[in-house]
Amino acid sequence: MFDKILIANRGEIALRILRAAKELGIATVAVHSTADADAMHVRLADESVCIGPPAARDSYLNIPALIAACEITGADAIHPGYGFLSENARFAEVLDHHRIAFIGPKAEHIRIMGDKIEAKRTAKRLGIPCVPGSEGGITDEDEAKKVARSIGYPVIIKAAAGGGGRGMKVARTEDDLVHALQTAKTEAKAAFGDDAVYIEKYLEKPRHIEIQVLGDGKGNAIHLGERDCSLQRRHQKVWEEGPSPALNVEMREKIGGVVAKAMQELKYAGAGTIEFLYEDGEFYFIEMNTRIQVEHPVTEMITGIDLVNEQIRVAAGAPLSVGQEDIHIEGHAIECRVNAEHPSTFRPSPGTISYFHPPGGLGVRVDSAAYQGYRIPPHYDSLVAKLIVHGRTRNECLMRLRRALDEFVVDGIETTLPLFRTLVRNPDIQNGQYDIHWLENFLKTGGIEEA
Amino acid sequence: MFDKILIANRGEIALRILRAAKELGIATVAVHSTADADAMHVRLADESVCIGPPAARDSYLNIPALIAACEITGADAIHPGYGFLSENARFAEVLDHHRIAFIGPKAEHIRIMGDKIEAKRTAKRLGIPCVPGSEGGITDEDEAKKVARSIGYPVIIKAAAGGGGRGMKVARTEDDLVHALQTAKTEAKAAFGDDAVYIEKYLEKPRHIEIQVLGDGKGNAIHLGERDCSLQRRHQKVWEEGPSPALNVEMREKIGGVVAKAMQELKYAGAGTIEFLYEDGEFYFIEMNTRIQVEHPVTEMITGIDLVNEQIRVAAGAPLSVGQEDIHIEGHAIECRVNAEHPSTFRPSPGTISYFHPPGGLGVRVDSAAYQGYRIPPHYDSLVAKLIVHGRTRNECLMRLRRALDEFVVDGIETTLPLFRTLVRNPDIQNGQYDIHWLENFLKTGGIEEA
Amino acid sequence: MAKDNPFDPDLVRELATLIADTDLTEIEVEKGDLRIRVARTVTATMTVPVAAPAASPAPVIAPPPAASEAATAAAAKSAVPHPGAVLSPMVGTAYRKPSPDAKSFVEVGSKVQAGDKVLLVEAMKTFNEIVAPRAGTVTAIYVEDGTPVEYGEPLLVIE
Amino acid sequence: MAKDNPFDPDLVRELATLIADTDLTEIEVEKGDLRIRVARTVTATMTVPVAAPAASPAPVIAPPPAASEAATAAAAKSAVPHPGAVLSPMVGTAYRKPSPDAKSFVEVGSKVQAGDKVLLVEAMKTFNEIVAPRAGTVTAIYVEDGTPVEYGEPLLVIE
Repeated sequence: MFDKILIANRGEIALRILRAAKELGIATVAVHSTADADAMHVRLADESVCIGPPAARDSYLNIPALIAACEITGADAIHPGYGFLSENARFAEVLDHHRIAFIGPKAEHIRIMGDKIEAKRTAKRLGIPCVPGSEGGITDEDEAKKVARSIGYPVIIKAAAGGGGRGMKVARTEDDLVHALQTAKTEAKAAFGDDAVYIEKYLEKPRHIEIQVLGDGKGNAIHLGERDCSLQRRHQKVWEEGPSPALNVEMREKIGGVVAKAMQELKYAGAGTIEFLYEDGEFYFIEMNTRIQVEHPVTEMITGIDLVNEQIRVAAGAPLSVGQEDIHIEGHAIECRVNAEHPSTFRPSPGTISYFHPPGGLGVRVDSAAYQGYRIPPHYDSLVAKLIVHGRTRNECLMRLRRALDEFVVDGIETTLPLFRTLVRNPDIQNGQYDIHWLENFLKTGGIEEA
Repeated sequence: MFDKILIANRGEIALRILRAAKELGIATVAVHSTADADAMHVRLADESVCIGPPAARDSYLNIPALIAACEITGADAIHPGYGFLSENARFAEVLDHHRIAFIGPKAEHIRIMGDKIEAKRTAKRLGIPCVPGSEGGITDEDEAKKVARSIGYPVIIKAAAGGGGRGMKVARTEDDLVHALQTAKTEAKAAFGDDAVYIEKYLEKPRHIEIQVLGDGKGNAIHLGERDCSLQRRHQKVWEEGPSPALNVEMREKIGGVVAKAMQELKYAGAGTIEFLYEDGEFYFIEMNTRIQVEHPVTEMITGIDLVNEQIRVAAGAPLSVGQEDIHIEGHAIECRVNAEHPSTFRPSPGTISYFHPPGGLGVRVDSAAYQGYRIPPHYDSLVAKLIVHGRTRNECLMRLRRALDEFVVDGIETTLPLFRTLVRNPDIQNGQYDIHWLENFLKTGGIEEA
Repeated sequence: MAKDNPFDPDLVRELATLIADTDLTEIEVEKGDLRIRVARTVTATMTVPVAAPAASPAPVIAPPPAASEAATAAAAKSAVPHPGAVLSPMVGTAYRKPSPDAKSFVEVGSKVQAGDKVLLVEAMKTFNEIVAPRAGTVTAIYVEDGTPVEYGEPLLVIE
Repeated sequence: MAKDNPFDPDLVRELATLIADTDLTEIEVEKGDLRIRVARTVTATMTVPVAAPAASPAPVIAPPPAASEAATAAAAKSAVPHPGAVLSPMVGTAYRKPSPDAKSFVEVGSKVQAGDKVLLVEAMKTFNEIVAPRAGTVTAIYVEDGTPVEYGEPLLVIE
């Protein structure tokens, strides 16, 4: 096992990693920019090193400074958290070169999954379902009909040479297709000088569902069920829950099995997430995140597995502490990302927290680096706290979330707590009936102001 | 289900009940003395009623005031918490008379278990193991030998007429017995004018182990495993954990089965605890508590069952939400009672909490009515917070407890946090090797000052 | 004042004076598309000396947790009562007259002697007499007939 | 004033003057799509005046969480450095001499010219020269040969 881990991150995830390391009896080094000298993880770490000025490129993204911090403290491993250098293949390689363990997957896998085309090609090769479509450009009507029939309507027709929405047409029936194909071809020809088009499955109201995986890097890999992260605003996840209200046990086991097998074949190491769009019982690969995710506590609450602990174990060469047969989904968990933002305009609200009182009691977990008197620096993201609530059923979880939100006090700054107090009382949310467009529509139609 | 519950208590248990009620969608009434006007549960309740001055007898023990508070608020049930009126059979009867539901067992069972002799007689009748001893007074040496042989050495000889330690002798062998019997008889004769003595099994280093039960009042009852509360100071529990480091699955199932069967026969309603001394593989009944206990979260953490929720359900006439087959002990939990007391002299330290920062993260639960700026009134008990930590193994739980204790900040008053930081690092505690005398000895020999 | 100035500094000064004269900590004024908000941090009534370590977060004033509206109610209740107030000795329902058809014991302006009945508080079907603790004039009555009252709640004022 | 400037610096200055003249800690002005907010933090040094409203829990001063001893270290580090201090531009190991057998670049009392080498900071096997930013006398040296240094840590003082 490692003797000393350097935490190359800040905020709640730095504290999360510090907790996991302490619980393993491993010494910790906190690194921080000058703006984060008073951060919670800095206060709690065994050692701390200031590595640069507030700008992330000069501190949390500064590879030489991180290596130097390892050198002067004798840290033998780095946990990158999420964001910053967590999916930087070169960083993993540089660490390897300096004989410092990178707590994350192999550089090769970071690189593959960081490249959209390569990631999709690899996913396909590993048997992970992708959005079905034509293999190449199509100009012939009969071929278009054949492809559309094979993938099922509705389909979307996109200029093969294009991008940015030009020449994109949706066809819901074969009749539509004939017309749409003509229009798309004409537009494509006009815009790009090439009338070849692609045909792809069109998803109208997909959910965002992602599968958590753990691998030991030697061919053993398991899945830990899914998280439903459909409630998003500008592609930022706001509310995550598991299990998904849209899946049943069979569907979970099927997609989980496919993903676990793929990760076994890849010999993936550590924690990772395969993100899908989900519609009408089918999964469509979006991308793979080769790091711990913000919403990982949802999975921890329903499986009892400490994901950061497993990451550290695997990076140190130990096997996973559990096998697939040990993973049982128990109850339901929801995470709310409480941001320092105005709850309806989402204007960032950095400043000093004049009062901080997190909720407690049964089934309530708060992951936060905030404390009373903490000044949120304006240089980084606006995440103040993650409130994660567990219940035996989704309904119990929602009721518990409601009371926990009502207990939570964060004064001195604006936060998105009022948004969550509204969401938890919304019938669509209560019924689990939402897709990736739901929250944007809700906000657009003044749902939060009305409440 | 009830429409409105009046919480006839204060402090963390009042908040605990409020949370359970909120999660069931039931309105809450907080009652409070003038000293508790700023209490957390008063702030969070739907309604609050001041019922009297600080002295408990005029407020929290004032039955007419509680009934009047129900009358003016329309509450249809009262939860008594622990202490105060929770084990007052007359209170349960008065409520019944006023058609207000008492969230607790039948008055009859409270009365039986509140009387030491009647409780032991009932326990015996129900097949619960008690301390073996002679049925009545003994004066004859041969009979004494026979009894001692049947219950096994060591035995304790007590004056039948006496009390307070006078005439008590321990015999470890048959030779001892002859001598001890003579001495005890002589002393008993001199002290009480009667030389008859009792002989009972003598427990030298027992543990305090208690079994949590739930009954529906109609003959269905289950057990939820044990809690080990051996770490006590002046008969006050300090640290409670479950499962007990001293029991294995077979022992748990055996004693649990005995107790559950007894509660079925009794038609016990709601939550209760059967307390035992435990030594050398045997259990000896001490008493039954017919209420929710301070340390109930330990059981909640390892079973996933919300005990207060079940109490409310049963009192409303609903069945238990779970059967014995649904109870699985998962992992390990430890509760530390953080008191407003000096950590080695235990001098109470009421006052204002100038900074309060509870720990968070995976597996950490804090049950506390404290908040920054809260003034702990000097009139009641000194419990500030219960820190409950769960881990997959006892070792993981201990490591997590250690890091949680290191994160916990309570300033402005003295607390017993430093005592727990010492205990969690103590080898005997880590090995689970302690009995009911361990903590007193540890404190007497300066264990806390040394650390 | 410059015409294109979007606000009037004198108005801000006036708001500042207002905020200082009153107990307020914040004033927000909105008219048409103009909105002005001024705030100030609560300052001294009593001084608490504290050592402020150089590197620690700036000391801040701790407001009470206020997630529930009940907080405000609780605060209002525990405000210091009028020195001549007669407080309820118990929880219950206050009555101003001995029976529904009867006249009220007292009205504002009534002169009372020490020991005169002024109200009843009913709890558990028992009517408890509230008597004047001293002679004087009833200058305020806080309860309607049939109002629920808490322990220590001001019922009326005798001066 | 430049027309396309999205705000008027003079206006901010005026607001700053206002805030300084009054008791306010915050002023917010909104007109049309323009919104300006100015605020100032009330600084406390040794004694902090605090209001104690009767009904709410007494406001208290927030000390930092101090469960870890690391807090003290962090506090010491972030103390305001000497105005003549030369700060480390990087994390690494400081060296006072070019090689183990060599003489130190400077000692306390040494006179230096701007651009003179005063220390080396090594990181990732690279030795980075620290040069005097100005002419003067070295009045303090905070690091021993081979000391680990953080970003922004004072290395020596030139006055």
